[in-house]
Amino acid sequence: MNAVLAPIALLLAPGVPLALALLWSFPRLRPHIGPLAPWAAIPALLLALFGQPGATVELDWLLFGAQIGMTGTTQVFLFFTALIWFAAGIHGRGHLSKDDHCERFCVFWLLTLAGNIGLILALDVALFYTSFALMTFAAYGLIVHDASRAALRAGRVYLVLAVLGEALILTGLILAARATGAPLLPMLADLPAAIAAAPERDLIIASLWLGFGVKAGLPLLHFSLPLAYGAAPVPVAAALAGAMIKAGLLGWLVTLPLGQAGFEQWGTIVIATGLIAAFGGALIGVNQIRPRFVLAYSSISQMGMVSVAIGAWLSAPELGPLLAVAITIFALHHSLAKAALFLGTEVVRHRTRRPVLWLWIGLGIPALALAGLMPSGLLTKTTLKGALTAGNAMPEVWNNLPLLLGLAAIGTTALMARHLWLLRLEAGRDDAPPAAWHGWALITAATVLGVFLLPLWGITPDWLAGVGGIPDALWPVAAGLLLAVFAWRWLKPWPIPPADVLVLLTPLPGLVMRAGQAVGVTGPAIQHLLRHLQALALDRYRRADHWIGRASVHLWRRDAPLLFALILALLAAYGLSIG
Amino acid sequence: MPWLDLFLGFTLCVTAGLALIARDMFRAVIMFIVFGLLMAVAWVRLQAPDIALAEAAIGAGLTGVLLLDTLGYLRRPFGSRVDNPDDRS
Amino acid sequence: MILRAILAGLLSLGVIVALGWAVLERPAPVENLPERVASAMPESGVEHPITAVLLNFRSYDTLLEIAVLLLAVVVALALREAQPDRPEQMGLDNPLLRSVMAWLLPLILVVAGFLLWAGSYQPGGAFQAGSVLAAAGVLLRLAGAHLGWLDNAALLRAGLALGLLTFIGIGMVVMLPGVPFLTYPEAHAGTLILAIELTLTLSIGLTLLSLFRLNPPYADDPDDARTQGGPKP
Amino acid sequence: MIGLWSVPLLFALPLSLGILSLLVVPAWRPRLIFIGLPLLVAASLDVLAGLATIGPHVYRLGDWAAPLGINLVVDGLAVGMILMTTLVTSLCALYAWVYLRDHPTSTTFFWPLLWFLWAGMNGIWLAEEIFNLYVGLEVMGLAAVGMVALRATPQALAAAMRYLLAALLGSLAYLLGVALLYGAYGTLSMAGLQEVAANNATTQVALALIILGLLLKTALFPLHAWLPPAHGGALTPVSALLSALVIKASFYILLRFWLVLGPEITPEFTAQFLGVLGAGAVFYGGWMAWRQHHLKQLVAYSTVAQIGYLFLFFPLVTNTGPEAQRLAWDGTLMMLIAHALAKAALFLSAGNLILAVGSPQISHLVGISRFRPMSLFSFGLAGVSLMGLPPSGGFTAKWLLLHSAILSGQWWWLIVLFLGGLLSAAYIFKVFRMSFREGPQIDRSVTPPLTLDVTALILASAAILIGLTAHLPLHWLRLGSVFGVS
Amino acid sequence: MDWNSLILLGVLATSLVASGVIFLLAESRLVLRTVVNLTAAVLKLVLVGWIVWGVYQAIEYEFRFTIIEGVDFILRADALGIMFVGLSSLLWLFTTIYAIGYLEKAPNRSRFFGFFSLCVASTVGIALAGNLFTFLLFYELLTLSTYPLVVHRGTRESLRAGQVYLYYTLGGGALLLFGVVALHVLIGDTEFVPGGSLAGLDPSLHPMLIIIFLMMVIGLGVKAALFPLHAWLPMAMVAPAPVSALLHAVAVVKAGAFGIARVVYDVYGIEFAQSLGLLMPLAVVASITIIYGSLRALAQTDLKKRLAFSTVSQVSYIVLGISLFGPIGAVGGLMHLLHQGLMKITLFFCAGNYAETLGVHKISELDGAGERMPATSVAFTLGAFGMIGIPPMAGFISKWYLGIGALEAQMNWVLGILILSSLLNAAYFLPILYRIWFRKRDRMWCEGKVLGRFETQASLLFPTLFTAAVALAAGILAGMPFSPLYWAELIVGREYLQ
Amino acid sequence: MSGAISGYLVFAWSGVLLFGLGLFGFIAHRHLLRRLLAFNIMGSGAFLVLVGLAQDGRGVDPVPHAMVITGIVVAVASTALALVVFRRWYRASGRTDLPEDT
Repeated sequence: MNAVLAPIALLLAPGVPLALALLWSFPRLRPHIGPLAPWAAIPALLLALFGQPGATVELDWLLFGAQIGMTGTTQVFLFFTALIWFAAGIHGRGHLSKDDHCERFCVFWLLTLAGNIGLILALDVALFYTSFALMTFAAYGLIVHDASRAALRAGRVYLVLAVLGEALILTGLILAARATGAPLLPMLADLPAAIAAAPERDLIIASLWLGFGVKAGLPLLHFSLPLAYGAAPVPVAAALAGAMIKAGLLGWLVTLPLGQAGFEQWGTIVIATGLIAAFGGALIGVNQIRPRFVLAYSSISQMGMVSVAIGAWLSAPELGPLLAVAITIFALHHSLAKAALFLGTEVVRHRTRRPVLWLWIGLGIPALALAGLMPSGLLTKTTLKGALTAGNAMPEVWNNLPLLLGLAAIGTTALMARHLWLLRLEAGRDDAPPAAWHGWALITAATVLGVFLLPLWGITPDWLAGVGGIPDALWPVAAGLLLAVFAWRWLKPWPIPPADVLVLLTPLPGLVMRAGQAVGVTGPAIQHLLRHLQALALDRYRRADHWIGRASVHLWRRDAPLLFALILALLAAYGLSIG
Repeated sequence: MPWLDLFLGFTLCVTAGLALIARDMFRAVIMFIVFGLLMAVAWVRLQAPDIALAEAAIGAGLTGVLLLDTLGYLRRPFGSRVDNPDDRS
Repeated sequence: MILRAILAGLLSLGVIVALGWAVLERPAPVENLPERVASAMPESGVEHPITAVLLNFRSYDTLLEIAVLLLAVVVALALREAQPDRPEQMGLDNPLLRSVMAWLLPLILVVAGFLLWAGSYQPGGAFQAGSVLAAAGVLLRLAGAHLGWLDNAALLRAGLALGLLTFIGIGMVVMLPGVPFLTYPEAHAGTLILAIELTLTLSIGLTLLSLFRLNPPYADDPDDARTQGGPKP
Repeated sequence: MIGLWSVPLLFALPLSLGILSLLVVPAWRPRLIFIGLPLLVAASLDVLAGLATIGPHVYRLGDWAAPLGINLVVDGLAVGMILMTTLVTSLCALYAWVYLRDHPTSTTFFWPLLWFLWAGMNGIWLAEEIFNLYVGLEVMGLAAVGMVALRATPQALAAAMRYLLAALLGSLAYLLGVALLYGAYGTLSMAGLQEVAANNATTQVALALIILGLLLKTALFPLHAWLPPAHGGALTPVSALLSALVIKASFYILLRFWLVLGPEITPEFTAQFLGVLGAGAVFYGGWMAWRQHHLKQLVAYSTVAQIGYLFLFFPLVTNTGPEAQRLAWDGTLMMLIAHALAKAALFLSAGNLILAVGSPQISHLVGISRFRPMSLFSFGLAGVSLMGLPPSGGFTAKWLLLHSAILSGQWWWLIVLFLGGLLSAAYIFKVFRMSFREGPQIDRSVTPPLTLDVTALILASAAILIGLTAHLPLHWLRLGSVFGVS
Repeated sequence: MDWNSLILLGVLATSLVASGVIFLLAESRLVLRTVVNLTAAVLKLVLVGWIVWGVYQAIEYEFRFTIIEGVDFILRADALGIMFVGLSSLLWLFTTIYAIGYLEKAPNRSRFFGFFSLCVASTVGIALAGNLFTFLLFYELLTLSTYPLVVHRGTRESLRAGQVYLYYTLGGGALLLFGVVALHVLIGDTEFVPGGSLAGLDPSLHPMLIIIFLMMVIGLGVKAALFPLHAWLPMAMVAPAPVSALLHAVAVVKAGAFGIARVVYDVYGIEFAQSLGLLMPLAVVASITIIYGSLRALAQTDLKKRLAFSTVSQVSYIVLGISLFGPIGAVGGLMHLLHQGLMKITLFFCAGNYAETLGVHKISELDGAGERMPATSVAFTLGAFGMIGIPPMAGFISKWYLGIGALEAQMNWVLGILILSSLLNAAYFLPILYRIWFRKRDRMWCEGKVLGRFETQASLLFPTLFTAAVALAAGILAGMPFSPLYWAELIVGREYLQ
Repeated sequence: MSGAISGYLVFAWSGVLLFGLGLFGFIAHRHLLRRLLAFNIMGSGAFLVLVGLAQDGRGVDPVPHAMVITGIVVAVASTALALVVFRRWYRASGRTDLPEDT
């Protein structure tokens, strides 16, 4: 791609969906935009495939003066993001054209897409944050799309967390931006160094880590994910789990002071949380009773593993290049596989006359990939392991990280097994749009083949090591399968609700819920009670507000002149006494 | 002749006082006319015959007549009042 | 009432004390106005200093004073028109008084003329003469005499206005040579003042008489008030 | 010689017209204004021209010098008052010309009274002589009483009677003060007094009497009781004239006395006392105005309040610096003029509103803003000036007074100005509130003739404009006073 | 007197004359009134555009005449003033169009539009005032011209609101007056000079200056609805929607905030104010107001009331920005003057549209309004996002600058306030959006008016959409010349380089 | 001091007393006629003070004489006016005092 085309392509990638969204404002054009929506990701995809990293476009007029461009890493992100959106879009054409709220869905889809692509391409903080916010808030519209009670609840939780996350990110970004040389036009590239030098660096890191962690499923901030994945339409869930969760990761990658010395403690914290997520996600996930929840916890678990890599990067800056490659591959691998799995959950429900075997092979591929047995999975694991063990750079305590990751992989396998098992129960339940499987097929193929495109972006993984890693990869899978096979008969899932921590976070409703469950009262009664409590609190608040309002108005209405006169007298008397 | 003047001044004050405190309005007006005449005398004593003339004609005479006339008006049998009568006086 | 009297007493006592103090402490005056009057007398056109002061040196005050008198009449006229009376029915209608009046009237007129004429060199003048005239009018009225010409509103008002108009007119006319208002030329001062006095006497007399006449009569009955009331719109 | 004719015309012409209007038939009485007004306006302007060309000067009536004859003083203050009177009275006369058409013929006696009143006022503005001032006060006062009585309703008569008694008492007190001054100094001329007067008991007592008398005539709190019935109950143009101009005359005399005798003789105590009375007037008048139910009574009490501001002059000029004194002088005169214009406008527009709804009750003004926006607008403009809100004469005056108060370190007057403004706002907006209220709609509202609205509007606009161009009048007003040099 | 001074008068006169003409027009002259209104508004916009260009090229515009000795009436167009003028004249046009539609069948329109124009005239006067005296003049005029608008409906409630409004504003105005006079006593005519004119005064006067500052800021704070002085604003909500829009976005609260900017920058001078220690308390008060307003807004169930408390909160951003010692915070504050105006007027227009078209006043009645009125709801959404500070809306740009400015000024806690305020804003705006877009309509709307081909009358819809678009553009295109950001930087450049 | 001179002063003193008496009457009475009487007495007092004080020590002075004549005329005019108003008031209301005074 030459110098003329590159900027145009860069602009088109986020611009096309955005332009379509804007065109949607014209009621007459709306019917035509729905069918076009899935294809809106194509410019981005083409850019990811054929673009060269390094090209930048400066948009002085935008915000404080924005800049977009690509680096090697972001190009990979762009690739899988665009691909997933494209595939999900094709899969979800039904939602985009036939649904009750298809028009609304369409515009949210386009906006979320634009935001997602925008944040990947953004080189400056403002545009990055803008796109991030656009994606976050537009995605809400997608999550609550079917307006079911579950969707609305998921949406509410998602929104609360998203707002908190945005606030944290803004805090971090402002603080970080101020530390850079150009606080009003901060570039993402300048952030790490600036953060490292900033006096409030811990605050910045904490804000950013937690803020992006909301997206990336950080433990204790993760609970919007299962709810959202469970309630959103499938293509949306695929995009959420495949593409948008990686936005959080990308956020970490571009803002955290990776590669800067002196963040060992942070490394430890991040690794530790990562491990908690990896194991916790697996443990909770296998107890879920719906495939999508299982997948959601799997995502949390997987993101935990990436967190470990990030933590390692913080702990051992010199591992940076290797870890960067590993994380990129991991992201590519996980997103494609996860997207395929999500789309699969709907494909499998089709009452179809297609050969069942092929379907199950197709469904198994991404599961296997995640478990680490497909090329991408293998490569991911070996690269990561290689990076972590390279040159003994990691601190002593983390010597057993590969092993821990291996143990986590057991969990992954178990989760996949659980997923497939649960999927079996749902198979062939109802109708689905006939073309839905196109998208699924595309993404499944990409799961297998995507990893081989890596050289296109200048990443040349050690293929041989990947092959060599097969034995290492096998044992967790085997262990996991064994566990699954033996356990599923007598393992009765714990009743862990999908929004686990949320329930714990609000002790009173949680206790009520438990108590209710203990005595057999469930569902509506508890909901009712919760509503009542909420209403009571709100009422108290309103009443307090009312009294404050009345008091202040009363005070000032009755005695305003006297009060003002008093102020005046005091000020004047004092003034003249001193002057 | 300060004694004459003093006496005159004293009488002036007395008549004025009587005019003011007389219970009967008619008597008060009469006292006032007397006062006016005494004033005329006083003006003569002050070597101001012009004022004396004026006082006698206007101050005592005309004012007195006006007052008396009004007094008569107050005592007349009422033909009509424009507004509702109020018996206090 | 008692309280009011006490308050009034205290207040007047205070005023008396203050005044007494002021009278006691009064400084000796610096300015000697009588001397100035005396020295300006030859230019005044009259020989009696008070007349000179009233109608020449301080004639402006007198002018305004006549206006005050006239004002009282205007108000009386206005009120009479606003609260119309029936034509007057006043008078004691006493034959004795009438016959006395027949004697007295020429005498009064003579006295008035004398006072007026004397005013230029000895005590007397327009006011005194005017009030004597008015007294005559009052007596006539008390006697029940019907002065028909006084009922002629236009004539009456002309008479009322005459004095002040003449006064102002002369004051203005004398300005023609380019001197201030009311500057009588020395040569004609006496004549002018006499003219003014003459008209003033008439006007003052009429004014005072009008004040007397314009008061509501002793008795009127509502029917009359309604039928013969003043010119209502 | 400029002003040779115009100065005496200022009082002689109204007097002559007053007499003439007695002589003509009632229908013709109002029409004399079309002779009188142009001439008087011309005369006033000529006097102003005289002031501008030859500066402050003295007009010697009868060509007699001061202590013997009576002089008229043509300085900035006098000319300012004359112009103000000409403006206000002309407009009130135009207003009355239309307003009185629907009234009984007896009210045509308004015209002679008006001319006499005008003559009296012009006489006072020009007077340089303390006894002459007395006669002028009487002319003006009796004319004013007559005007109040003009309606001849029992209320009007009672108000007139009360007014008359107050005026007479005030005049007598003043006359006694004059007597004491003449007895002590042998001169009646202010210029002469200025030369010879000394600070002694006689002067003090005389001044006290004069001040008391004039306070009574100015209706300063607590001597104000006669004012609200008189001003509130009279015919509308009469109320306007009385509130705008007549009470100013006695204050003007006080001011003149202060100029002559004040700086050296007025003790600090008296000055502060007058200020406190002024403050009392501001509070009490404002409070009472706010409590009124009759529109014109409200406006009348507003006058009681506004008079109070004028008396802040005395504490602000006594024993304060020259700058503070100059500011106080400017502020007081501005207040005087602005109040005259605004109050006249306020009364006239209140009259229009009353005409429109046919009731003097404020509560009957509900929804009137829809029908009589222009009357209300004039009312509002005038109200702005009374409240001391910019841009208006009232504001400029307040500004200057504040300036002076701060400069002289007497911060307590700030509170007076502050609360006074708020109280004025309270009563002005009381009317507005009612007029904006959308109640049971009045189905008919009389439309007063346009002239009535226009005259009120002109006066109100003048009250606003004078604030915007204040430096010109203030410059003229300082001519010939002790502040003229600044 | 040259053209440059006459054009200032022209800007003022367009609305003053319009106001006068409208007052004189009979109630029934609908067409003529509309023509006068719109002509004046457009004409003013053209003149303002001309001046903006001139100010950009650093041409001096000044008009002055003497009122009383030592006190001049000065109109002057500087960058700060012209920014405010630009805002008010632009929004005037749209509010006028909106109001014409809004009050289509209402009574007393002559009065309404007359005072409306007068109100704008006073706002323009405030903006163009070249010294404190002139500022005060128009500041009080604004009080007077808005009162009839507040009580326009003539109900008990609105009259009461008007009363409270008056108590506050007149009291505050009086305090301001005293402050101004006191300053006059100290230094004479106080012209607005970049960098202030007080720094050179004798240090012994400094306590006095602090008192004067307090007086003026309390006086101005009433209109700017700073914390203890804000209660009138939510009450004034009873006024018709265009009035609320005007009060909240352009005229009254902005006049207060603008006044504070003038006092801090052009009378005291930011450095001098800082050295007197005045900025910190101001920032604290502003912060308290921000949080307090948001907390109160959270409890409101009435849409306009919630918006009103939101204004209380948002206007203090401006004050906060002013009180941050440093150019970036200043840019943020000044920029927010425009941003808040655009966003808040959009929100009020929307609230008016809902009320007028659907008869909806309570938030709980908004369920499903998005489907019925998508365009209005989009505008509302944009406005709400802007208020929260979600990029790329204008509010984000302000917030960013304020945040950086706070850090530059070593006041890191302000950042916390900003974030907290954003969260609270989200907490009270997002539920509304949720109801509008995602809840099912559960009641019949009383559709009051016969509508045209759009979801509501065109005259209600298009101003709304336009202001929303401008608010959006102000954020997205912040980097363009003549954007609010650009202009704020121009101002600060000129103020700080002194 | 000659007798004549002190005689002037005697009248001035009488004037003071008369003024005080009149003032008392003016305030204490409510009957309007009495108040008018009191007013006239006060006026006379004031005139006495004027002339008496002016002539004390200086001899006859025509200026105050003229003033007093003016004053008397003004007083009678005022009295007459007051009587006119009073009689109209009485006719209208039947009262001899003012309503607010009770």
